Amino acid sequence: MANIVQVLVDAIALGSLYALVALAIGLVFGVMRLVNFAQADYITIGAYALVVPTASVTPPLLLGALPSALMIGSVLVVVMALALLTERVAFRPLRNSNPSTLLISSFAVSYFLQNLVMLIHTGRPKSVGIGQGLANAVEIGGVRVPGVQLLTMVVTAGLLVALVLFLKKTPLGIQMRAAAENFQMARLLGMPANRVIALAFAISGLLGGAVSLLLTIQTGTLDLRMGLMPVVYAFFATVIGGMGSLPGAALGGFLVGVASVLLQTYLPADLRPFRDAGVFMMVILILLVRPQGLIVTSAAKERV
Amino acid sequence: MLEIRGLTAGYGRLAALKSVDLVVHTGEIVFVVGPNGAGKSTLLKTISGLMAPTGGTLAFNGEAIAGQPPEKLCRKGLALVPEGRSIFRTLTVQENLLLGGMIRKDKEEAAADLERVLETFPILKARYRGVAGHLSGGEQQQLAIARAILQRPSLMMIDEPSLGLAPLVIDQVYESLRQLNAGGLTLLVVEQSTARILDLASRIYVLRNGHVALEGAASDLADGHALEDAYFGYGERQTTHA
Amino acid sequence: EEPIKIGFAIAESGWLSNYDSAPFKAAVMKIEEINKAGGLLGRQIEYSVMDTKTEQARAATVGAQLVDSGVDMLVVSCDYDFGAPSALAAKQAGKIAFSLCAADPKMGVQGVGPLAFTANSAAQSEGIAIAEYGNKKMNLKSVYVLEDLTIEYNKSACAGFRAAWTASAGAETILGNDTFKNDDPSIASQITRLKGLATQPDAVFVCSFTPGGASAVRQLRAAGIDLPILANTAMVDNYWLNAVPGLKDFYLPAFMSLYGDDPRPEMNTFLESHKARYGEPPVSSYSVLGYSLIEQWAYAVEQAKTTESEAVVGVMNAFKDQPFTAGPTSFTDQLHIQVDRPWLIMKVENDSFRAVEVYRNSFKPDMKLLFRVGQ
Amino acid sequence: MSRPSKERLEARGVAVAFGGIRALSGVDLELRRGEVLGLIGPNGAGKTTMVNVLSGFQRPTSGSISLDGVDVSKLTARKIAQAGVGRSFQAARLFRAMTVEQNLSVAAIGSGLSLKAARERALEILDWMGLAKKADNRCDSLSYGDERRVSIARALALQPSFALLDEPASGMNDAECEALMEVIAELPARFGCGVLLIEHNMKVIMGVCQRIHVLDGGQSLAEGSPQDIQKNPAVRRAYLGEKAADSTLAI
Amino acid sequence: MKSGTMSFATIGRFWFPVLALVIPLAIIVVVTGQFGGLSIQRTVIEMLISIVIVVGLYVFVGNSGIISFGHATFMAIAAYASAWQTCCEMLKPITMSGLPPFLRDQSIPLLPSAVVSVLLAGGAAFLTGLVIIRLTGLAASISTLAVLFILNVVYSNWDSVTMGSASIVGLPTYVTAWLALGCAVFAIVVAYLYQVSAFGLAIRATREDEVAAAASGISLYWSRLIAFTLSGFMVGLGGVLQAHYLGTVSINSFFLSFTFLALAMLIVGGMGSLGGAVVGVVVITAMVDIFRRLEGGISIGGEQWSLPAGTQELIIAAFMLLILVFRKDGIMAGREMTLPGQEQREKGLING
Ligand SMILES: Nc1ncnc2c1ncn2[C@@H]1O[C@H](COP(=O)(O)OP(=O)(O)OP(=O)(O)O)[C@@H](O)[C@H]1O
Ligand SMILES: Nc1ncnc2c1ncn2[C@@H]1O[C@H](COP(=O)(O)OP(=O)(O)OP(=O)(O)O)[C@@H](O)[C@H]1O
Ligand SMILES: [Mg+2]
Ligand SMILES: [Mg+2]
Repeated sequence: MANIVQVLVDAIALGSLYALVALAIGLVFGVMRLVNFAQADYITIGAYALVVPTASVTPPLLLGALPSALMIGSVLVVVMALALLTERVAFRPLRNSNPSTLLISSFAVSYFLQNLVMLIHTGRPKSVGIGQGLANAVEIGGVRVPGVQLLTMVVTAGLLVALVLFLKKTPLGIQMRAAAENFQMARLLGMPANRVIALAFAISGLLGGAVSLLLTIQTGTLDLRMGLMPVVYAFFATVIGGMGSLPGAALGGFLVGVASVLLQTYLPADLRPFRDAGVFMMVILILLVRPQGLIVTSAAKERV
Repeated sequence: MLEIRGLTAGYGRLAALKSVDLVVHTGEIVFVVGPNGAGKSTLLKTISGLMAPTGGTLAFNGEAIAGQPPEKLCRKGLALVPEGRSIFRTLTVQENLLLGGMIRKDKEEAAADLERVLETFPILKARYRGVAGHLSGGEQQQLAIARAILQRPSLMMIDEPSLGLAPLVIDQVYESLRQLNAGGLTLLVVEQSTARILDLASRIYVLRNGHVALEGAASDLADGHALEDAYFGYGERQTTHA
Repeated sequence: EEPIKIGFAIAESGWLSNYDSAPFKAAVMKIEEINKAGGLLGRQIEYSVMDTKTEQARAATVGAQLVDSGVDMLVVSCDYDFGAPSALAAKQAGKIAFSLCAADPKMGVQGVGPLAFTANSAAQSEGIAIAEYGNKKMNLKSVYVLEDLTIEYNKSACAGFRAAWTASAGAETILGNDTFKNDDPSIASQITRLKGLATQPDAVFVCSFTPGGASAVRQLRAAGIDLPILANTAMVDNYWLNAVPGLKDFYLPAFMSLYGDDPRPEMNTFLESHKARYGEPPVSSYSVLGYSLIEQWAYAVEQAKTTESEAVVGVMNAFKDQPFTAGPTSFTDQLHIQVDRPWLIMKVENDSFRAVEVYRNSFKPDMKLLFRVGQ
Repeated sequence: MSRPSKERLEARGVAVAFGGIRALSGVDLELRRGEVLGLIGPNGAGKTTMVNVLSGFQRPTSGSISLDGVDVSKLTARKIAQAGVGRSFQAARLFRAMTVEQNLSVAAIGSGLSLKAARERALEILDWMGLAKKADNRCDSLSYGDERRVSIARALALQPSFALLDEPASGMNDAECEALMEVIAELPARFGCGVLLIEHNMKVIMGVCQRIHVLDGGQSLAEGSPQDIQKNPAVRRAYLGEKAADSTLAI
Repeated sequence: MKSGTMSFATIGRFWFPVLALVIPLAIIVVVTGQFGGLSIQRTVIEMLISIVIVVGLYVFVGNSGIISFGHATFMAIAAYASAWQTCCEMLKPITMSGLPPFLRDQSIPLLPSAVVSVLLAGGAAFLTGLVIIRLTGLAASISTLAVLFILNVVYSNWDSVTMGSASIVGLPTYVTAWLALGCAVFAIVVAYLYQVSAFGLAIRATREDEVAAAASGISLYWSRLIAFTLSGFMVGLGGVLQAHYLGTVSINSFFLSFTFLALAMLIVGGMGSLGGAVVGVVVITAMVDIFRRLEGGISIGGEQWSLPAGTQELIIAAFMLLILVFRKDGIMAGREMTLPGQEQREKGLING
């Protein structure tokens, strides 16, 4: 039945968007024990960089006016720079603090950035028409897949593989995990540990920029809180997937996305408003059954 | 090789090192002993750049190194095995060892060193792909030492190498340190107990309360009395060293 | 003589400031016009503004502070949730509270008290107007309803739509209902359900607001759904049309047109005065509600010959299609919101909203519908 | 101070495997009240794993643990602690932001005392161990040696029938080791408990243990009196090395 | 140390950490009541209510070391329960038609309704805790966040009972500065007695080291469940106060931004101590108030001068970051208020 296939495609498409965000959250968590809520604002600011910063509700395009390759590149660079800046200013001085302090500092960063955008752009949603062509659906064997969603799936899969290989196989990746775990020891072994950790933020910025573009192409709108829900979902995703495991984060992202679409599709109409409650109950259930998450790396198990 | 003059360092208001003078000549094995809280670990941390000294001078191969970051000093040939198994617990044994040789340019020699180290510490070979955090206490200690060896430094500093090691392994570790020393490695080692070190040491420093309470050639201290007195703080600072 | 004082407890920062600022500017414009024309009851009007920061606790505090400072009437935020705390403060001091554009009937006798009013029409009325217009004037025979559950306003608009559509075309011609949340990044599964219907509807009614509403429209069109889309008033004004370049067949009820083609001359006069006063047209067509708010209250004060609340409310409750700039206005002692003020139906063409015609709904919501009892 | 009542802590045929690694395979061990039993063996022999099994932190893959003949293999670590098995850790694992006295009080509360009684017991033990002066110090300001002593004291505050001590003397100098030996030697008499002592420092082991159990590669290699063990050629080969064996023989 | 022989000084020393918090609060209430304007008096009430909430949050978060995002849930439960019992007799039958008749058609007196609401919050916390407190660390935190979202989804769509995402308006507003002060003092005393009790000691041990706590015979589960329930009661009280101070209840005011603000207050003050919780509330409230006034405009030497709207939030965020960067453990850094001279001994919490 084409319909079931269609539902699955919808589910996987949403799942891969969440998975992409979860990769960024999971990566930074792995490196700093930081659950970075400001990732939401990386996404938002990346999208707002497409238009001229002004209070006007119909701002002219800024980066969005560039040819597409250049536009993509410059949005990624902007978000990477932002991620690096926040790392330098807010997170580096707090290295080795406990996770709750780090978490709250990321709230503070997020609150700051969100209000900064509000001050510059006002809180009124804006719109951008980039990538209209990509937004259109393509029919593959009777199944409709919007171009952006196809792109999201491809980008997510590609980045997941690349990141896992990078962390497991390349010396730089191993250094990153080492610096993440024991910063002083890493320095004693000659690593430029600060730069190595900053690199993880740069990558999270890159992922954030990618999400900015994909989301903007999909929705055509800019909003202060556009990054929030994807990041909240990603936050859940990384935990149910297994903190510290990138494939776990991606898996978690898929799960919450798929659950959300399936509930939306198959719940009776009067229960549909409670869709999200279902997703969150699933999160709690998974954690009760597997408190460490679905994919537990052997490294995550502490021995007594 | 290493020359320390009037070194002071501390934690906040607490002065852990109060004017320490210490010299390590190329090719020596120098031991630092002393009771708990004497400042031994602080001394090594300060030399390696983990802590900034508050006063005094530090020279390594004639160059002033006070205030330089550890990653830079490492590249100059200084290695430290810190107190208490500073291994990367979430990484595998293999990855830990790889990080030891990371900054080396001579990749072939590094590979040969790896072979040799794995022979010295067979347990590491057995656990090669296992997570380092799951090793037993003594195994972790062996890993930390092995990793430092792979750094191929010119001066290796070890904080309590025998911690948690089985007696037989202590013998092995000291034996391999002796061999490395014979191969040109200079060593600065902190130990708790004086029992095993006399036949290995070129010179010994006794640190107490952040001061050097005694320094001397191992041969001069062999009878043990002066050493014990200095250790437990009977009598004044003395130098048996001519 | 002592000036008359009006207090504004509105959001100058936070997300609600987007909704409050345009009607506020227009209200100020009206105050200035009155003052220039000699004032109200021969007295000048003074006004003071305090920022609620889009926080309920702040709204209560600044409401109390303004009332304390002796205002004769309190203008409150464009939203029941954030306006009510200030309105309650006014109620305690026996002052009239008038919301700039709350679309919830609770901003009135039942929800706050007999001294609370709003300048807007009930959200239900938007849904009713576009439902009737779609069925009767556009000849649409069936619809599909896509409801944004994020805020109550949309639920009310959808409730109005369903009630009016059922009344005029029968319940069975609503081919389906689905829901989404404003911040859902994708409505793919809703689209799949719509496309999977045995018979496609003649139109889709989307009750939502930007940005989620714009995003939904973009995704509908991108999925190749070219059906006419009906929407509620919150989707008015051109600013979001970039999100769906080349949008066609999109209809909604509006207060007025900002683009000079409003069939009602008083609207164009308002537009011109706004341009003259501020150097630009209003950012939002909600603006006219703020203008009209002052107009309505001032008229009632003139009639009552006092700013004394009881007397003024007495006059206002007797309004029956009283002609004001925003349109004929009626209040009763039970209802302090408009339920059948005529709407300007607008449609999108060439990337801009265009006035189509003024339409007044015939279906009148009862109290049950207005308070969504048993829905 | 009420006296513990349990007589025997027994491990029967305990095996533990981590994936392919067999940390313990079929070890029998019996700890009796009133004795100090040494547990020695090369690094990675499975000593810490054995303590983890005995204290409920590690489920054995097979085999069982019993307290006075009652099987406790299925109990959680907390239940086993409350049943009278106290332990210290290879790393001290103190409650760092709390005072020394509070560290002990926690364990005393865990054994079922009221807050007031717990505090009294804590002070009593600290007094006995010569740590009374440090009672109100926060643990993150302690020296390494004091940390180790506090961690032993905390295990005792549980009023255990059996105290399992994992390398209590590591990082201590000779004089401190001797002081510690006195403390350990006195435990059975003073607290009426049995002590399982893991240590690589042979002076300490030989000085205080009545019996010694040797593990190697997860299996029991030997058990006997200190003298027997010291002379045992297999133990010398696997663990002591000639040097250590000889130097401790001299005592 | 029998109570009969407990000297005045000992009692004084035992209660000092509480008195050092409570007395300044009382002074603030008296002084602002006498000399302050309406707006400052209202700020003080808001601050005192925040103290009830943040101290309640502290009882779990501070003592267990587990961040909870879920406490706004229990506040919401209490606030709504109180609204159902006391609010708007006229509107209730229309807009909350789904309520059971005994609630729908009558109002319940204020005191019993408040008590019932608080009990309900505590009960809800207990039931939630039964399920999710099995989890530790981040998994527990995330589950509490999930609980927050679940309640938000349910309450914003359960239209016939909660009026959906709309506010319930018109609750009796009986919260005065003195009542708020009384509740804040009550919360502080309860939190203090709890933390110096055996339960408090046990849970703080689990915060420091779960493994060592288990080896000391401490149950992670029960000690945390007790703290979670107690703190559920306390934030429930905060929820009732908030509802009857504002006169309105709306589910969105018990959601993310509120949760972040409450946590930020706790962590800026220092989540390791009761003093930190209170000081955090006072400092953040004061900062917000000052910058809000600057935004509103002040006159300096006849010149009207003001910050652009929205800068207050930026400054507060920057200020929070600065505190975290320069004092990782918050302003109080895990210490309680101590008498001068007592400080150097690095005492822990219990002085009795
Ligand atoms: N991180 C720290 N913060 C504060 N004080 C410290 C810190 N580390 C060490 N100290 C103090 O500094 C002094 C010297 O400590 P150091 O660790 O150098 O001694 P040590 O000789 O290595 O002792 P040990 O034999 O126990 O390892 C001690 O008084 C110790 O308490
Ligand atoms: N969780 C685990 N996963 C994998 N291997 C483990 C784990 N725990 C222990 N091991 C292995 O089991 C063996 C026994 O470890 P154990 O810690 O019991 O040794 P030990 O006798 O205490 O050694 P030491 O004297 O060095 O402390 C070791 O080889 C260790 O690598
Ligand atoms: Mg040391
Ligand atoms: Mg061990």
